[in-house]
Amino acid sequence: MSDNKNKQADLPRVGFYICHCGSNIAGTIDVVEVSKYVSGLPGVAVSREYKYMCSDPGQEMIAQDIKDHKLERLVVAACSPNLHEETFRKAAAKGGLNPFFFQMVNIREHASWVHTDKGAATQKAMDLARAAVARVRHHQSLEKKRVPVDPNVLVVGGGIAGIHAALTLANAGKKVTLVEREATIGGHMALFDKTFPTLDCAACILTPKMSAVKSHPNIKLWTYSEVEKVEGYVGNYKVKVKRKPRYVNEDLCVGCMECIDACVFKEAKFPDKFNQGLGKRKPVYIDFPQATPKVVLLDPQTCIQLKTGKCKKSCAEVCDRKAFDFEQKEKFEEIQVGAIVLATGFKAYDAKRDHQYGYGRYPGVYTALEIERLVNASGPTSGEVVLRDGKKPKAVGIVHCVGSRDAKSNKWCSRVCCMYSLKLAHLIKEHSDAEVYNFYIDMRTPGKGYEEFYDKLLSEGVHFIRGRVSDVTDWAVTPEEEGRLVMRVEDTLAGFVRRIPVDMVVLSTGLEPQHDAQEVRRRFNIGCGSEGFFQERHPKLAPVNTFTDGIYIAGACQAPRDIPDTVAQAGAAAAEALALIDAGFVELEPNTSHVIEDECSGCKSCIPLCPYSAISFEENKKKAIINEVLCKGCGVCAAACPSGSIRQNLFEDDEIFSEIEGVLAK
Amino acid sequence: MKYQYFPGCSLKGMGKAYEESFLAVSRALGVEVKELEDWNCCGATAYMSVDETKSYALAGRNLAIAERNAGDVIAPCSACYLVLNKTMNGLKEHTELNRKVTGALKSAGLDYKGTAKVRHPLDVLVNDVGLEKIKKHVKAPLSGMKFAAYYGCQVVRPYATFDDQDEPVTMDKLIAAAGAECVTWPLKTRCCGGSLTGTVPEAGLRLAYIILKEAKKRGAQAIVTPCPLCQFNLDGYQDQIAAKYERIDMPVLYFTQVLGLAMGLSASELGIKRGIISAEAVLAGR
Amino acid sequence: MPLEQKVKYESDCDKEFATWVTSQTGGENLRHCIQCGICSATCPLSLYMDYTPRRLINLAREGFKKEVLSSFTIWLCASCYACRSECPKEIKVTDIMYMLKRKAIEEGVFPRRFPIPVLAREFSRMIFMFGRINETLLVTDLFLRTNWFKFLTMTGLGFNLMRTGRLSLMPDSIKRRGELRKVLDAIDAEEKKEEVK
Amino acid sequence: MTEKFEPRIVAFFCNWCTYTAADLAGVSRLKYAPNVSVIRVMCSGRVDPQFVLDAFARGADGVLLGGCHPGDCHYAEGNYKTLRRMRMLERMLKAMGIHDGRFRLEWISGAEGEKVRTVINEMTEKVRALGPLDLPGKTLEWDKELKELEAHVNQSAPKEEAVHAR
Repeated sequence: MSDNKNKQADLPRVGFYICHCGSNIAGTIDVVEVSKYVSGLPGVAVSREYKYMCSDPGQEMIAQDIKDHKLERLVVAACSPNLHEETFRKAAAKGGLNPFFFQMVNIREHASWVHTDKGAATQKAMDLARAAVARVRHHQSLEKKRVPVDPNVLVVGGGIAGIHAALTLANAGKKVTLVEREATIGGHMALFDKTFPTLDCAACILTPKMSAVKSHPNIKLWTYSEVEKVEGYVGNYKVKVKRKPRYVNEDLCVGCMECIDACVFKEAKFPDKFNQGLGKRKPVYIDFPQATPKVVLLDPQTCIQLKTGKCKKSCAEVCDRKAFDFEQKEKFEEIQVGAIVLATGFKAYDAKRDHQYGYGRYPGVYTALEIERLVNASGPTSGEVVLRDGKKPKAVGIVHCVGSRDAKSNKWCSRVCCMYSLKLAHLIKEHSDAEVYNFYIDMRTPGKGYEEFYDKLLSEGVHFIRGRVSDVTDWAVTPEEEGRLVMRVEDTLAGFVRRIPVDMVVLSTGLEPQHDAQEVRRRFNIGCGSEGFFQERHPKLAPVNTFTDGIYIAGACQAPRDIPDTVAQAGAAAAEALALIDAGFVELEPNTSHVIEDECSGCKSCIPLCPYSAISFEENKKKAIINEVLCKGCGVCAAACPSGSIRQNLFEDDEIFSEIEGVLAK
Repeated sequence: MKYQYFPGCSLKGMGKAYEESFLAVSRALGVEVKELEDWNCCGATAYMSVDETKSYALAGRNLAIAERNAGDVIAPCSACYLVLNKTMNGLKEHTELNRKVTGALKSAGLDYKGTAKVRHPLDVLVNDVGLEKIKKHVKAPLSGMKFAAYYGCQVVRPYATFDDQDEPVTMDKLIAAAGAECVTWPLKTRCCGGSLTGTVPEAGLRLAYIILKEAKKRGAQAIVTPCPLCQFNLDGYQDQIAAKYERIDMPVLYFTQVLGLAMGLSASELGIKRGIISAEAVLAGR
Repeated sequence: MPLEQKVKYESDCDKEFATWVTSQTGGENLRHCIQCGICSATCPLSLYMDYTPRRLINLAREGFKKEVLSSFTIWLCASCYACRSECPKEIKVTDIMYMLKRKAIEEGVFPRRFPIPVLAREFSRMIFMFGRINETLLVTDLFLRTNWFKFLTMTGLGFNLMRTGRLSLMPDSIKRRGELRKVLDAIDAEEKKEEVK
Repeated sequence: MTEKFEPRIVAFFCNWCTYTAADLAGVSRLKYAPNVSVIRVMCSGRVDPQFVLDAFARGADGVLLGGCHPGDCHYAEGNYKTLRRMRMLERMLKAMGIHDGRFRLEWISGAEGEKVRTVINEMTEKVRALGPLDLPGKTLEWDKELKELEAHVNQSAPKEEAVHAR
């Protein structure tokens, strides 16, 4: 005991604060007991518990105590440091303490919320608090580094999210590069005829925004391009972009499309990807009349000249702008940006995976995106709802939740299918006067005007049958079913199984992550949730941020969402990027490593370990040296240094050793 | 205050006590009521099941007759109140129906314009006469008595213009004015099964039993109602209910009887004796 | 209950049935139903029904006319209007029940010895004759037509009513019966005219 | 003495994946054994094998190390370095008589809150079954043996040599 007291005299004075978080912590952990226990630990000058530590009075109390009790270190036991570490660092600074003389103890996410045994949870909280008190003694006074932010922005993906984010940023005077993989921007929205629930024409609201992108002096539009590599850190990213060859000089082509007429193929005979394969195109093509940029391109798979080099090249001949360049190669360009907005969108579920619905087997079975093209006035049938054989369907069945809410494919609700199914039901009825059946599991219409839209559809006499269709077959039992597609379903509201013969089946396919979402997220060093969508920093409070600062996400790449939500999110992502840029600098966490020169033996074992090439060897001194601007603070070198001469700020060896000792002490 | 009075078949038959007490209370309060000349059955709920247009015409005849004279029409029977109002609403909303019905009425020399106003005595007593005036007439307050105010379905649903559909209060106020207390209960407007007891007794009796049992459980000495069908159903079948479930012995009074007693009118004037379950023992205790 | 046909074919449906319902007064909102079931929950009689009101609305909307018209449900409705006042889509369920009862009588598909349709018909017959209803006579008549045995169990009630002076065995009648009949006949004539059209 | 043995396990979780996953487990209110105390590091690559040894030496019955899945490291490849180091460490621990199940390396991504629960529960059960490790107790014994040996040597050896040895 006397030994303890002696020690206490030389130890820095620690203030300990434990938060009730209402009942979130105090409901499981006896905070009073923990506070009492910690007050008896060596060096602890103040120990308090409080209802909400993060509240203004809570922070004020800490700042005041620092002054009143001449505290030299601060420990707060509350929620995750990911949530409130910054808050309490500020409180420390307010009290006149270096903000890094602080350690946070996570007793909510890591204890009170995950344990039921109150005694054990309280004991664990004491262990963690003791460890923090032991660790914080070794903390050093540190300063955050300020790094300037490059004001240029990269937007990846030219769907409605990318378009909106790019325009918002450009309108704020920032230089934006918009990179799109396809030959035109517009994304999925460009495929739609109408948008729910207002039924305004998608092209009418989208194409003005597309041309605004093209003509905006602050936007550089790179279509048919992909991001290859991303290096650097927040405020200072170096991005390499691959620009695929169109075999047409983008600057020369004016989009007159005379080359398409002139192509040696007199008839369009290759499946038109943009029209979901329902229409045909030539080797020289443009996706749709309002494609942006309005520039044709050649398909190397079907163009005779590109395949064999033996074509009349009538396309090039007819071009008075001499825009054709059959020798064009892919090229790479590098740009510097401060922030990146990822808006890479989604992929529609592959309906072939659900064999029971016969997609690809029965010509009468369509995906929702195909129907979008079919009902579109500029689509392959000019808006007429006809089957592949040209006949008009008398009855149409729309199956909701294909590839959604299904443990065999995707567990999640794709969120937009109910609404777009309603929209398609309306359009099909309008264009064909067919009897329309909707097969749904739950009708989900949360959104402004959405429930009203559902009500409108109900009144239009569309059938709503609650039940998941078991199969679509051509097995006829009654004369009425002969030659048609029969859908079997339990009408769970009527209470019996029904067989419903139709001529057209529409599969409302769900939304999935893009096929290369995993590669993309690695390229940008962000995370994905288990379902494969990009992971936001916080589901509620940081929905467009990622765990990598300076990289923001918007739209359906983060989760399935509809146009209004996507646009709102794109605006939010743009605003976050603007906030970063307009601050002019970023403060970096001072968790970088440095070499204690005297102790370095010059073994060079650290140098190849650094993923950022931040460590170099000073030949004249025969010592390693770390460039702190390049260092990102992983600490790999510190762990590897045989002589222990590399120290990582905030994670020094003696800090961690004392934490281990503290957590295990009895 | 002058009103026309549409008694309906029930108030002339099994609901005699309602007519007696309603007229007696009106008289005592100085409310002049004149029985509608040559009224016919309103059609009630049953006619609607047979012929819709005709059921509108039946009620339409009564309304056309009423329109000839001044004064709102008081319809104390819930079914009549509902049907007459429903007719007026229906003829206003549906032009084709209106054409057919007014045409048919015209062929018999009846002119329907849709100007009549059909009201319930609860409405008239609370809103026209007023609680203050009624309190002044209370000479023998029913202090210490506890009633369950049971409105039934059709007074408040679906045309509740003068009271709330789920939690009506007008009758509670009148009972309070009479000096008695009302139990709080959630079954004020739950169906008593009246239209079914005669035809599907297993359903009808059960619904009536639910009402009676709950009223008793809540400490009510009697149920008070503004509906002749409810009164008959709850009062008349207690023997059958006793045979099937348990004996409740709960008198069922009209709210006009309760008011009348408080105003010092005689039991015979108010038809108190017409209850199958006698209320005398309960009332003697006051 | 007899074993129901398990699978229903679209040929079992009457495609026009829902349209017919919505064309009738009170049926306008049928299609707006979101099958929430509050009608069944609030209905004091739903537990006696073969189809709950919610299910009946769904069947009607999907065109299962036979099931709807031959159901007990429509005859068990006591017209308490609870469903109608609770319905979030303002569907006039009670009016739809009336409409379906009328249709069932018209098509002769109601349950034969079930007393309610009989009562309804006797009721209208009595009005046509006298212009007013005598409850005693109506009930007596009803039991004799459907289940005279049950009538005997009711004699106790009859005695009680007699004792309290609430029983009258004389039919009440309006004065101008001709006027009323004229009105009703005029409607018959009008409806015939429509049928011819 | 019949009291159930409660193992004490120290965990090192990388900030970006596993620590986040543990936060997610908390937010999702998943319930798991309270035997594991987490020490946060920026990258699993920061974990010096000495940390693990130190934890055992100070009385831990088990040590858990959590990092991002291979290929997902926030610092590009820190977890590969972890993997290499820990394979070596495992061999060393084995040689010291520290059983397989007492040290565990797991890749848990930020989205795998469920995995945090499973791993912690499994490991707690396994270590519980293995019983206390009590390396500090063993160390004391070894120290005692060493001292005895030393004393023995001191007694028998010439004095100046012993002084030199000290």
